[in-house]
Amino acid sequence: MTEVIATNETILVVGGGISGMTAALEAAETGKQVVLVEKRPYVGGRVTQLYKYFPKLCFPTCGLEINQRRAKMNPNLNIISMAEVTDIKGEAGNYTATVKISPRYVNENCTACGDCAKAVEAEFDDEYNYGLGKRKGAYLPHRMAHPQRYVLDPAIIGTDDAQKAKDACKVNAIDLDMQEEVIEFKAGAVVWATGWKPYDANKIQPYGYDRIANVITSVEFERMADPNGPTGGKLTRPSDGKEVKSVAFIQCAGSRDKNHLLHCSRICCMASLKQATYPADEVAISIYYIDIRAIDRFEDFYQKVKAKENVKFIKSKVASIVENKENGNPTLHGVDTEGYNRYADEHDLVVLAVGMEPSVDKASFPVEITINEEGFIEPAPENGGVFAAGCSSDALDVNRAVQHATGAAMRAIQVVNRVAATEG
Amino acid sequence: MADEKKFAGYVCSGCGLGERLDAGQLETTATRDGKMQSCKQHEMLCSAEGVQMIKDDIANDGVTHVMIAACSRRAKVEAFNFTDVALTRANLREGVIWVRPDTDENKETTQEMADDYIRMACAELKSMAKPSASGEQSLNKNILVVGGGITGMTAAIEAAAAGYPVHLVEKSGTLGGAVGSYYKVIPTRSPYDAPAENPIPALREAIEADGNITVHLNSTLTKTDGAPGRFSVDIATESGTTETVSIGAIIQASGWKPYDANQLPEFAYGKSQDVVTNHELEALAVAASGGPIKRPSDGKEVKSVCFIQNAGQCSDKDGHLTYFAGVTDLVSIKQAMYFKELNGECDTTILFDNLRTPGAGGEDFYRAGQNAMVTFSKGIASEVVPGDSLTVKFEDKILNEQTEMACDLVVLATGMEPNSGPDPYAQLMVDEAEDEEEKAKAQAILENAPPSILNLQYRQGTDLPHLKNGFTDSHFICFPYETRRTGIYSAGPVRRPMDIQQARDDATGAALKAIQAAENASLGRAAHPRSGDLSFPSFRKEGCTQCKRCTVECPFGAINEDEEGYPMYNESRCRRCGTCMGACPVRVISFENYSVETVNQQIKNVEIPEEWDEKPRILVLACENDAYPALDQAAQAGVEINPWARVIPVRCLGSVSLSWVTDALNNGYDGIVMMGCRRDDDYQCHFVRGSAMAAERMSKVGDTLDTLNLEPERVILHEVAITDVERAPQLINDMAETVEKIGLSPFKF
Amino acid sequence: MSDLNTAMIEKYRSSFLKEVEANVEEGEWVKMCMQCGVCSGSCPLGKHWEHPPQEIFMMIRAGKREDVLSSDSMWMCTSCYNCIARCPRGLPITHIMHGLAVYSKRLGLTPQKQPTAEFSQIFWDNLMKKGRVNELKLGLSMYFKDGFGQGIKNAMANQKLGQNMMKAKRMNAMEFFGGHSVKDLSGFQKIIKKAQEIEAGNIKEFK
Amino acid sequence: MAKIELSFYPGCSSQKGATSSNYLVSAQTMCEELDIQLNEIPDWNCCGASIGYGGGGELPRLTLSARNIALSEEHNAGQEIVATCAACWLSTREAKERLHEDEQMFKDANAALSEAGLKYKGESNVRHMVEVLVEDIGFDGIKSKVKKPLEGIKIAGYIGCQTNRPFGIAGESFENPLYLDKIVESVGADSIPTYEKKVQCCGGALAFSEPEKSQEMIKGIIEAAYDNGADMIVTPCPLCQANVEIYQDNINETYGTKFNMPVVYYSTLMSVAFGRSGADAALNGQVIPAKQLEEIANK
Repeated sequence: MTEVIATNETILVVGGGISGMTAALEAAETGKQVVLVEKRPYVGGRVTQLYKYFPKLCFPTCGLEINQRRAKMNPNLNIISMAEVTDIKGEAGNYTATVKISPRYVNENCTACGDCAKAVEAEFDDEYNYGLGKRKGAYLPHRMAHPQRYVLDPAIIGTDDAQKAKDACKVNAIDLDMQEEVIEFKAGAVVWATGWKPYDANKIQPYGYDRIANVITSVEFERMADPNGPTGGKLTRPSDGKEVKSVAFIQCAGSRDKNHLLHCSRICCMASLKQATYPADEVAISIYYIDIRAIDRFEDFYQKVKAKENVKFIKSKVASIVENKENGNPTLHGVDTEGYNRYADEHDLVVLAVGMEPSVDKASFPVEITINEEGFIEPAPENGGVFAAGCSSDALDVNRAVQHATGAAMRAIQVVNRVAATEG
Repeated sequence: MADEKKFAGYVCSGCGLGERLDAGQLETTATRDGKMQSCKQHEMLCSAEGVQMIKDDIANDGVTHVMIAACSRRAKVEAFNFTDVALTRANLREGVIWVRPDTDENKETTQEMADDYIRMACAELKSMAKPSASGEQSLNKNILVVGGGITGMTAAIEAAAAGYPVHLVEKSGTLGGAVGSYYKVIPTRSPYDAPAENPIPALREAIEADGNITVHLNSTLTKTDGAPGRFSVDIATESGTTETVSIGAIIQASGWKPYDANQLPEFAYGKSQDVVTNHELEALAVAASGGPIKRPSDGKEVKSVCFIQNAGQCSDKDGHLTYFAGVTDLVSIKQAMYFKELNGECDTTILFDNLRTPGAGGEDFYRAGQNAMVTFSKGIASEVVPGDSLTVKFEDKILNEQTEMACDLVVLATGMEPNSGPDPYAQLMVDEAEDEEEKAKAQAILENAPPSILNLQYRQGTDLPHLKNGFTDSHFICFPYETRRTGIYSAGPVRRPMDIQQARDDATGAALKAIQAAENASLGRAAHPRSGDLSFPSFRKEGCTQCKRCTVECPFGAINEDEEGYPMYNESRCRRCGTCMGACPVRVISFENYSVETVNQQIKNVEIPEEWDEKPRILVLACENDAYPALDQAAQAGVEINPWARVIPVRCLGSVSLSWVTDALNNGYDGIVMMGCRRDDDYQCHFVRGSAMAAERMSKVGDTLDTLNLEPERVILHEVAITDVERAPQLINDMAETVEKIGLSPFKF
Repeated sequence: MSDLNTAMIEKYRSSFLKEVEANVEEGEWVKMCMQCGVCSGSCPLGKHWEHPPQEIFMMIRAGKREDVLSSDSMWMCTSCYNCIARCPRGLPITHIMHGLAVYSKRLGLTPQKQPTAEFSQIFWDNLMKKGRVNELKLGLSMYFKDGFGQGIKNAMANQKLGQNMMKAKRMNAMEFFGGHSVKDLSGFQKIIKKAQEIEAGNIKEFK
Repeated sequence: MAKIELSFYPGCSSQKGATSSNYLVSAQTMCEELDIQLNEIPDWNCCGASIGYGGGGELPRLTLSARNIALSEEHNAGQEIVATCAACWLSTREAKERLHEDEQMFKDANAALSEAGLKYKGESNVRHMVEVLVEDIGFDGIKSKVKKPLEGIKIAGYIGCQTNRPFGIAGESFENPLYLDKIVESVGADSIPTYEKKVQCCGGALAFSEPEKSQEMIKGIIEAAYDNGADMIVTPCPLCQANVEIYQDNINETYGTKFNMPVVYYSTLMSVAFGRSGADAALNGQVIPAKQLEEIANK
């Protein structure tokens, strides 16, 4: 049974992406008791799946390393992975949270040696790589995963593979009898940091993501560019493995669109500018946009990319994509609105700069909270001691999400400090 | 008992270590060579049972120093977190067996590697002490907020709400700053469909009612002395009185100033009174007091207005701002809606290139502006011709024509400039300029430096360092509050151009960092990125030559000088990077658990085989933030590393003492590889210049090599990123090849 | 003030936009266009538009009244609804185009002999006669819209087509004499006349 | 299966001697087999189609449909209105939505209708026949009635514009709707779900006013069907059917092609598959005969 020692002075952080991690660490490093509940088997969230950050083009794993070190060293922080908050009742200063913990089938004895993965045979789509590659039924989600513990896919439980994994483990870390647990504990304040998910590109029907192999999403392109990713960093076409010579980026793929996401997802312009730097200089890059939203000093980066000879910008929302059946090239149809030029442009690969959608569906928040039209949490006083952090509050870039999360931690601390003052 | 040191070694045989290595021999190495008083083996040291064994020894046998020979120091951290002892880890798993093939022919060299790592860990442990806070700290909960605009007011309210007393210092006679004089603000709550009420009056009331906040109006800081937890700040009023307050941590919210539109003659600013900036328009809207907005020249009610976006910004023209104010498109929508509200049938056109209204609120507000019949035109204005009716000449990018329109009033959406103090590194920028143009730019910044805001009594200048364009932002995407002056956090548009909502979020975050800094200073704990580290540099005064390198090179301005030029450390300003240690030519600076000696002892305790053994030794000094994790991941991925390599993690390449290199060469190492972070403008070093400094220092290694008559290729420094999982091992293996090519070092005794 | 200045004054003023809002079907949506161009790119007859929809919206906002209302672009609309389905701002573009076309026709600004404009009138007149469309007469009216000679030529060119249709019993020569009709024809015509009156009464004067 | 009763709006082109009279015949056959009773709206009028706007403007056009709905509500009270023609369905449904959204328009339309003593309430659902098939009968329901599977016939499902946009069939994509392919599969024929022209515009009414422009598009529709190996094209829209079928000679003349591609209604396919005669399936209404269907019907 997972034990959690928590009181009304404890801060519960829901979601262990960069916002939740930040809120949790900042509060813990201010001396507060923090319980962090993360749905995935590891913390770090979506930034762990990014190859580089804009505009510095530095590596997200660099900051992840520091944050994970902070987490490992801090006794105030208790991380519960593979867990979801199913209910929160009470009021600021006195909440009771219900948390469902899924079985990992691997206990803390695990040394991440990898013997179990070698032993099992079943393979599954690798969600860490957005399904671009395969992983084993016993797996470490990614190399830097924290906790550094393997996971058994529930689909292998009850199969020979499960037993093989267990037999292969020399440190008795595999426990096939592990069951789902439901626990309850107290908290004085809650930081809600459930983040975002990429908009489902299948819904953007004119772009044929579901029909054209060489139309991919920006999050997939990010994995492809990563040398530690499924293609070893090679930018190749899904249809034939050919190295790409021309790439088109389609902005607002799902964003600023009443048929999809009403809001501007803020990050996609910068993300595409960043991704435009991934291919070699010989690769022709076209960015189809409505407005390039490079905020504040990101303007420098926009100008830098704009100055690149191989990058061109077309002010146009692409109308449709049709596959050239002979060569698999997606052909983009539309009108360049700067002076009205009609185009039918073929590219080797098309990247849809998909928007950010709040992870939690409007209807299924397990806590009473004020949500706006777009599904983001409003900074409403009625939310009591529940504070949104990061992308659960708006489409934010990493920097702003972290900034926002630090503020959320502050709000939570105010609540538990008030509890401490009255109880103490 | 308390002073008695007791060294205990623990060798793990789990994870295949037992099969691949001779554990008995390792134990012997630990006790015989490593001089451990005891050494125990365990088949899985990280298990509850293994950990308990160590705990028991600490509790019952008075063990004070623990050497764990198992996996990497990055693994099983929680299990091996013994805070009451000095601790070292010999990395036998990721460092040895995972990077060496499991074959008979490699058995000997693999064992040698493991034995060496045990010797190194033991030697390190011998010269280490358990770090502990000096005990001189006490908790000072006072927070100083500099600047009484919306950011400062918010920071004050938030810190006070957490139970921390605040001194809020404002230069002018009222709180409210720039926003205080606005008619309305960009909406911050859904449905984002109309300009919102100005929040300043409510904030003023809240501050007035807050017993925890002391407001100092008409006041500036004339002196800020001390360090987090013990700042002593002189607050002087205009009238000449000075109050000294004791402060735990500081938030600088000194805000922004509007761009000087006199640099935009093409838009007739200064030539026509009816050309105003967005900032000036707020005053016109307020002056209208609910009636129609009137134009300045003749008081005529404005019937048509044109907004020119990006006036003097996002442009590399002389005198223009290269960056974007982030908020000015939203501001123009807001202001266009003023006209719709106050001036009835008023035509409003916004000429923009890229309309930057991001996020949920931004896009909603754009639609609201359109719905209110604000005309948006993708157009680039080239000229405003003054006259009774102003003529705006522009290129309509959609209709693809040069055109013009007439209007009563032109509003220039100009940018924001930060209200920061002088950059402490302005002189350095001049000195290090790579070309004349850059030098001239740097010189101009130095000469036009603004007056100080904080008046820090720091060896390295009076104010927060600038990142770019005068903004005092953090350099790090993941860590927006990573400051180069510990315990001092900037917030709001002095840090980065931002809107009101972001400024308020930022203020709240900065308030957290401030109370955190105050709390940690009281416990002697380091701030980010070595959060919680209790180790602290001290120096041997008798050895010090007052060369001042440490005080100059400290990236955080942590070290002052006394009158004689000796360094004066400030524990709570220090970030524990060891740059001072690397800087010190006479090796008098050390931390309890990280010093010239701890590394030197590791270097010396590697067994250097005789020349005829043909077993070279390569020393690898790897940054613990990036290169070392990259090597760990390489091990995980089964990438081979040459068996001659011996890797020592360092806090930062900036902490690398030149003596380690010379000593290693003198001891017969055949090659030295140093791995630090990226060091250009987009540097990755959390200690700012550590990697760059190392590169600079190591450029002098050539002389040493010359003197020793050694080939220059034997010492090499690389920039390595955490993602260099293949490359980092390759760099080591490359050195092995180099050594093979040029031959072994002659310095083997 | 010279004419030129007057013209300039009208530029980027919302007067034409207001006129469109008042008098054009779904005209109040025009201001919501964000110039993404997806409508222009989605139109099956796109290449035949001198000014595609998104540009027309910008022209309206720039005050280009004559250029818009005398354009034949709107008449290129096939009512395929691609633009509506894809418009990210939810503009009912098909209807706005129809509305602009009708408005231009009402003001007499539609280009002479615009075939779709003519056909739409022929169609309407045809259906008004009996309440139901008489396809034979509709076809003949279309052939003969440019005079008898051209009509014969058109009919000859499509002779085979007509024969085919007759053979398949999908065209009936007898339709020429009467044909299908609603029973309450006078009621029907009264209703539509009334609707036309109401609509005409709603048109606001703009100079 | 329970009997389905619907208020039926056949539309002008389905009348005797009109271009899609064969649609009506086959649709009636199909409905008989599926136990769907069609109650024709008495004295219905033309909907204005997609071209009437240019002569009629907004309110008169909407009023045309309001009259039909009012008649249906009066005489076929409580029944959903169903149309087989895309333009009829679209005009009627659109009118209903516009009159619902715009209160003034609602009043104005009723003011006009009162001239003939009619009253528009706008409470009836307006559906297309394919909605009834997909949602009420279901593909399995169709399959269960098949007596002569159309084996070995490869059919390109061409939906066109107005059956598909702006309303379309719930749950189907505007760009790649699959229900017609599923109907094709249900009657035992081979579908071409990747047929890329399935929602391409055929020119609609502009086939009359802008024949060259339209025929260029029609050419693409037929060409793609050939490229995909189709034996025939199936469509739910009368104007699509006519445009794609009857101009093939003209297109062959202009472009030197050799098109001879039968274009049939889904109702024709179903009637044949349900075992009905060629006449009941209105195969005699084809300008380009659907020989494979004839063979099956004659079996």
